[in-house]
Amino acid sequence: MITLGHYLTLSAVLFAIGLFGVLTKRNVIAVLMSVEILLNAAAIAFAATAAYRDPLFFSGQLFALFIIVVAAAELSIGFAILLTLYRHAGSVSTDVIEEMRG
Amino acid sequence: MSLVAFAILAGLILAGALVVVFSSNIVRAAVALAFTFFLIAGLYFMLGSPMLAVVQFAVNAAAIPILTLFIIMMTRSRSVRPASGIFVLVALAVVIAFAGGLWAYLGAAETQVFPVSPEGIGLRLLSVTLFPFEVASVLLLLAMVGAIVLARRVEE
Amino acid sequence: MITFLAVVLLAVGGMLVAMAAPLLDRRADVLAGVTVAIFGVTAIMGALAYSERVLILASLEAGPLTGLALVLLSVAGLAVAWSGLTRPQSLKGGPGEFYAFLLWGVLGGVLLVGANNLLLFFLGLELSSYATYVIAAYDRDRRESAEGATKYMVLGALGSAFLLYGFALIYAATGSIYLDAIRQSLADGVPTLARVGFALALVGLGFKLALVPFHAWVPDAYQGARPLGGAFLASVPKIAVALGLITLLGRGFFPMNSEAGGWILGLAFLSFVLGNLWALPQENIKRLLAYSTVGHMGYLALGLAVGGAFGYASAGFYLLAYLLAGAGAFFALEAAEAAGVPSTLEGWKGLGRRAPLLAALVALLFLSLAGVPLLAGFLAKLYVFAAAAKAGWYGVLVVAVLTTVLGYFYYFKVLAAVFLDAPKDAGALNVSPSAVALVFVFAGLSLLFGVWPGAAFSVIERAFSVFLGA
Amino acid sequence: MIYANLSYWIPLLPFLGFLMLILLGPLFRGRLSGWFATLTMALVAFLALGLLAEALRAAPQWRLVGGEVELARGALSGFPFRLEWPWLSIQGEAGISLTFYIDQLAALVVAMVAVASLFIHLFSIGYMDGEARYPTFFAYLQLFTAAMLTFVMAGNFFIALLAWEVMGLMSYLLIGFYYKKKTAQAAMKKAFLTTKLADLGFMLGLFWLYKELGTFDLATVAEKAALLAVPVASGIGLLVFVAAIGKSAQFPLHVWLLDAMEGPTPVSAMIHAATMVAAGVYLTGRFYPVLEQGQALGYVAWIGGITALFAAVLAPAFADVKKIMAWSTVSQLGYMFLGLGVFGWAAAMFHLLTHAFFKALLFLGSGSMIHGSKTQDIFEMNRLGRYMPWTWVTFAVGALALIGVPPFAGFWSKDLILDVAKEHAPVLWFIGMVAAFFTAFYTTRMFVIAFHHPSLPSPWKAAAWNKDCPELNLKAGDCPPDPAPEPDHKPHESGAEMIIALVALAALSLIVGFWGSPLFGQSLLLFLYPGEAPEIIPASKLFGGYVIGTLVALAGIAVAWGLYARDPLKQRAPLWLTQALQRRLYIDEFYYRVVAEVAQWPTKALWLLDTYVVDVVVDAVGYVTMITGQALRYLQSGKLAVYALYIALGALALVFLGGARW
Repeated sequence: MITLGHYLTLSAVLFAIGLFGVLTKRNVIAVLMSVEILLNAAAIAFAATAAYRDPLFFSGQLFALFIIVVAAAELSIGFAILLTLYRHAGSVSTDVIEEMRG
Repeated sequence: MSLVAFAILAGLILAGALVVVFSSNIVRAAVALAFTFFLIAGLYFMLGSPMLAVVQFAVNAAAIPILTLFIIMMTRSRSVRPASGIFVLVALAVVIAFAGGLWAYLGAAETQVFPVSPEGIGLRLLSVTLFPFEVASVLLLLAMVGAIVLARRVEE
Repeated sequence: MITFLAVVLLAVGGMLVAMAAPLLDRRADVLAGVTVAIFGVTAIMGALAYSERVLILASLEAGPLTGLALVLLSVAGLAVAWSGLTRPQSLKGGPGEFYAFLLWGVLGGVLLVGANNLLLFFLGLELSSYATYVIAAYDRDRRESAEGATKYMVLGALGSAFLLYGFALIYAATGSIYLDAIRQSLADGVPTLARVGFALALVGLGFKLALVPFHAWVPDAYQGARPLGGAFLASVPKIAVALGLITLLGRGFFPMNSEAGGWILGLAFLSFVLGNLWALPQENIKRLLAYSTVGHMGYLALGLAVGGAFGYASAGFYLLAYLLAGAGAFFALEAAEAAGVPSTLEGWKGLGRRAPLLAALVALLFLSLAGVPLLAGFLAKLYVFAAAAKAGWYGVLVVAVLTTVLGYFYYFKVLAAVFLDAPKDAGALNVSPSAVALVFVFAGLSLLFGVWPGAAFSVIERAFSVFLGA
Repeated sequence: MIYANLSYWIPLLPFLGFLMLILLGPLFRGRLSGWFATLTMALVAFLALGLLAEALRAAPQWRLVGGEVELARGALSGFPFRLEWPWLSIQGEAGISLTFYIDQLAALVVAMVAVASLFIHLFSIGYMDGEARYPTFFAYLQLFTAAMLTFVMAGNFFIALLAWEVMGLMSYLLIGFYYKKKTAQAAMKKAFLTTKLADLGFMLGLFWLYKELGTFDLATVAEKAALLAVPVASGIGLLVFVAAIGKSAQFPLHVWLLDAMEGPTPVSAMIHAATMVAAGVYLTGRFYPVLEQGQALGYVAWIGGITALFAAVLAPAFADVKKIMAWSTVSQLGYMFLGLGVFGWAAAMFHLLTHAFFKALLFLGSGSMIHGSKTQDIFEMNRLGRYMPWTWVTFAVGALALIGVPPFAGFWSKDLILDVAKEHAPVLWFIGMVAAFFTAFYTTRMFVIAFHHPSLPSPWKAAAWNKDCPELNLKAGDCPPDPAPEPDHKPHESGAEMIIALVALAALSLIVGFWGSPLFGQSLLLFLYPGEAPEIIPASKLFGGYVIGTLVALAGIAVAWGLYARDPLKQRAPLWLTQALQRRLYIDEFYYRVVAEVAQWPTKALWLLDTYVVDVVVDAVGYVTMITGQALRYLQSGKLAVYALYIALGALALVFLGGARW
């Protein structure tokens, strides 16, 4: 049988993969895509917990719903900021955001 | 049986995510992301929440990858230069340690899934969760206005 | 009920401002005025809501802590809106919409402090963060702004993801997202999963609070934003998240307060040591203030780590003192930049001769930040250190006191440039009187609370004892 | 209790006045700022007198029965008045609260300060007219008054110390009001260094006191003083007394007061005669229980006696009216310490009160003389009695009060001090009597020369030009004496505000002495009587002292009159003596030398240590810190991925720490 542990493990591994993407990607769009994976990993954990442990209130399912909404909003703001960056730098590679340092 | 289904689904999800993370072609990564999210919708079906699955499909598996593709086109991003080797190794080490740490703390043995109908979710959404629901609407409005303000061209 | 009205006022006010903005393209000052008025009203409502004890729509806890947040956040928002009045058309792209983000950002902060469940907490935090991302990117004519905002937004999304995953693990461990239920569940023993969950949530919160090692975005975002936006960045998210962390610690995670305190202490220690060291060699004043913020948040977190009514109250007073002096310093930068002085040590040379009043106020604010007696910053440090001493952390205390000396060094470096160096351009500066008035109020309040902390401190302390008693 | 409950407005009003004037100064045109400040002070004086009236009613009533003091009625409830606000609170520790404590003495001195300050403000309206920084002057005056009132009302010594420092700061700023003059700069520096050095004693004494008794509270300290060990109490008492010596310009720290006359005359009247310098006496009075416990009162008495004589002897060698008055102030303050030291606590405070009025009067009178005659040199003043009748009358009242001629105020209080001294220390009584003779002498000399002689060539002025002035450590040319007025200058009477102020103070100088005199049953002394040790001498024993005192005063007047009425310019004392007196017995120069020399010893001694050890260590610490700061900058590389890695590493650490129980 599938247990809650299966789902949680899946979400943990997914989170780790997403985190790896955030750390290694050299394009800000790709980094944001990896962040989306992170958010989905959290959503899976919420939904699974709700399904197994919270039959009365299933708050986790609602939480997962809200995560989807929030992820969309986050991405739209992120992309808008990227556009302003692109106007200045002509690129959205992480190389172009290394001017301020120290 | 369902364990086999889960294993296949999970394997595909992880494979999709790995493609997103490792592909040096950003368009391919975006498509893989859509694929991954689509499969996650399947996961929600298995968890007995068709409502969540549908929303996941509509927003995460369809809208977001399309948005991503748009922005990829607008910024003329094609390929992603891979990170330098040493950094990849460091990141890998961190991630493995992190995943190992998390995994050690996970593990729960419940087997019974309690399905939730869309009506159930809807009722709950508009009763106990009404306040966060309204807040989410403000959040979306903010994102919309923010995106417009930042992205629109200024006539000089 | 008053709290609810204030929340509605902020949300609806933001919508109206956003809708009116395209129509009033050339009259952004009208919208700024409206925003100032709304914040004035909500600040008063916050004071009135101080004695309220209700649960609004099963989600928002209206109590003294929410009232306190409403007052502090509204004052911060009001000041930023007022500062925007001095150059209404200089906010390129959307001079009017800017105020909608102020209102929504403050709204998010209030919600996260008042949340009785993780969902509303998360949404409030995101609302506040998104407003901050937009404000950080608002100066879109400057490349620095885009660069700083990009880093801030991407790393912020990462921080949020950690927070969210932490919440998910807490939910998995306790089976509820409601803080009261979580506390009851944890009272029987804290499962490892919940402990890890809280640790991950702390990553996200530490990010917003700019604690080391989650601080790296701070200098870039502050340098990129306009000083006006810097003032917002330095005040609203800090107040909201610090008080929100107290909500979590005091309400939901009370049974694991001592170990959580240990983690926060570690972050605090790193922050005030490294933040102050980083600030030492800075030449750009915005960057210098950014690193010093990291240090200040370290001292603040020291109070949070101690916990209890006195620890929280000391952190609360620190917030107040930092709001006044830190945001005040950014308003001074804004006033100077509006008059054409770049925010660098080089540009500020001889400011004392070019704009004596502004320079004198800057001196007050920086001295308060450095922690000179008779200014609020000194007492704030004193209270936090007293809390640490009560907790028996003498080793940490010694290091904390030593690092304040570093603060003296770099703040005085700026003041020395302002007062002792000869200006390159000797002409008197034409500083906007309303901008100076704002700085004056912040400096004056720093002095007032430095000389007369009793009333403010007891109001704050009572808020926390009532909150903890509940 | 109305006034007691409102008493916090007494220091607050002038403070608000200060804020108004300093912030909105440019908006106050012409004399408006002066009138504004004076009105504030009128309000304060009204409140202060109301407070005094309430204190008189509520204080315990004593009466004299057959030479013994006995209690007629105890204090009404709520007396001494006490107002308290929490200030610095630290949980678990006793915080410092802002306390106002108004007992008999505080009520009296508050009223004295407020009334004297009111008239000095009024006088300044005319005197300072046309000055460049007119509003600033009044702003400073207001802040000084606020600080002085806070000091007097302070219920704990910590607040008193803060107010004491603010007073010192205002004194410093006002001495240097004409900051462009080299002499003013040097004088402000001298005053600052001398009093600051002395203030260290106050601070050290206070911290020691806090360590011993765990409180700064004035009433508690008075109660618990008896618990202190004798050496400890004398240590604390003497440390604080050092600060009092500095503030009240007593020998050997008297050097700054004479040069403080560089400030505007109303400032000299207010700060350097009537109020601030008396703060040292007041403070010593407040520390009386500690000093008594420490058996250290003898030092107080001797310092006072020596100063009283020393200053009175030096005064006749000066020609500058303000400097003569300054010596007189030093001398009179010496009397007060003498009184304190011989258990004449109430008598000393009585003299504090009377002196404030007649010395303010004399200073304002000399201000009026200077204003009318355009010179400070008494020899250059041209028969002022003819041209300035009001000034003449009022100055005469002040002079008689200072000399101690019955029935003027100074007579009753000074003779009382000397009577107490006779009981306890006959030698000091004798010294005091000699000083009284000289007091009469220099006062009469000044009066006769300034008011009754035509303008004369000033005997020492020509010699002073282009000479260096060692008492300020200045080089030749930096401190020329004020230029003489034009030969045909006609003195004129001063304006109405100034005259009103003079007349009011003259009236007070006449009246206020009666309050403590046997004619009115010594009611002031009985009001102040603290109930224990300090004595009240019954009227029957006082008569002999009165006769001797009056005779000595009259003798002084007669001798001075005889010498100076006809031929004031004749050099009578040997020239070397005159010169020595004018150089202030070389004490100031000695200090400058000593300071210059002593300052080099540690420098020389520490030079090696400094160069080879301290410098290296300090440099190394600074260097390492800076290097660390610089090195840390590399961590902040600007790379997004690196920043994200920090977050991930932080998360990793927290996850493992979170998982591991600790």
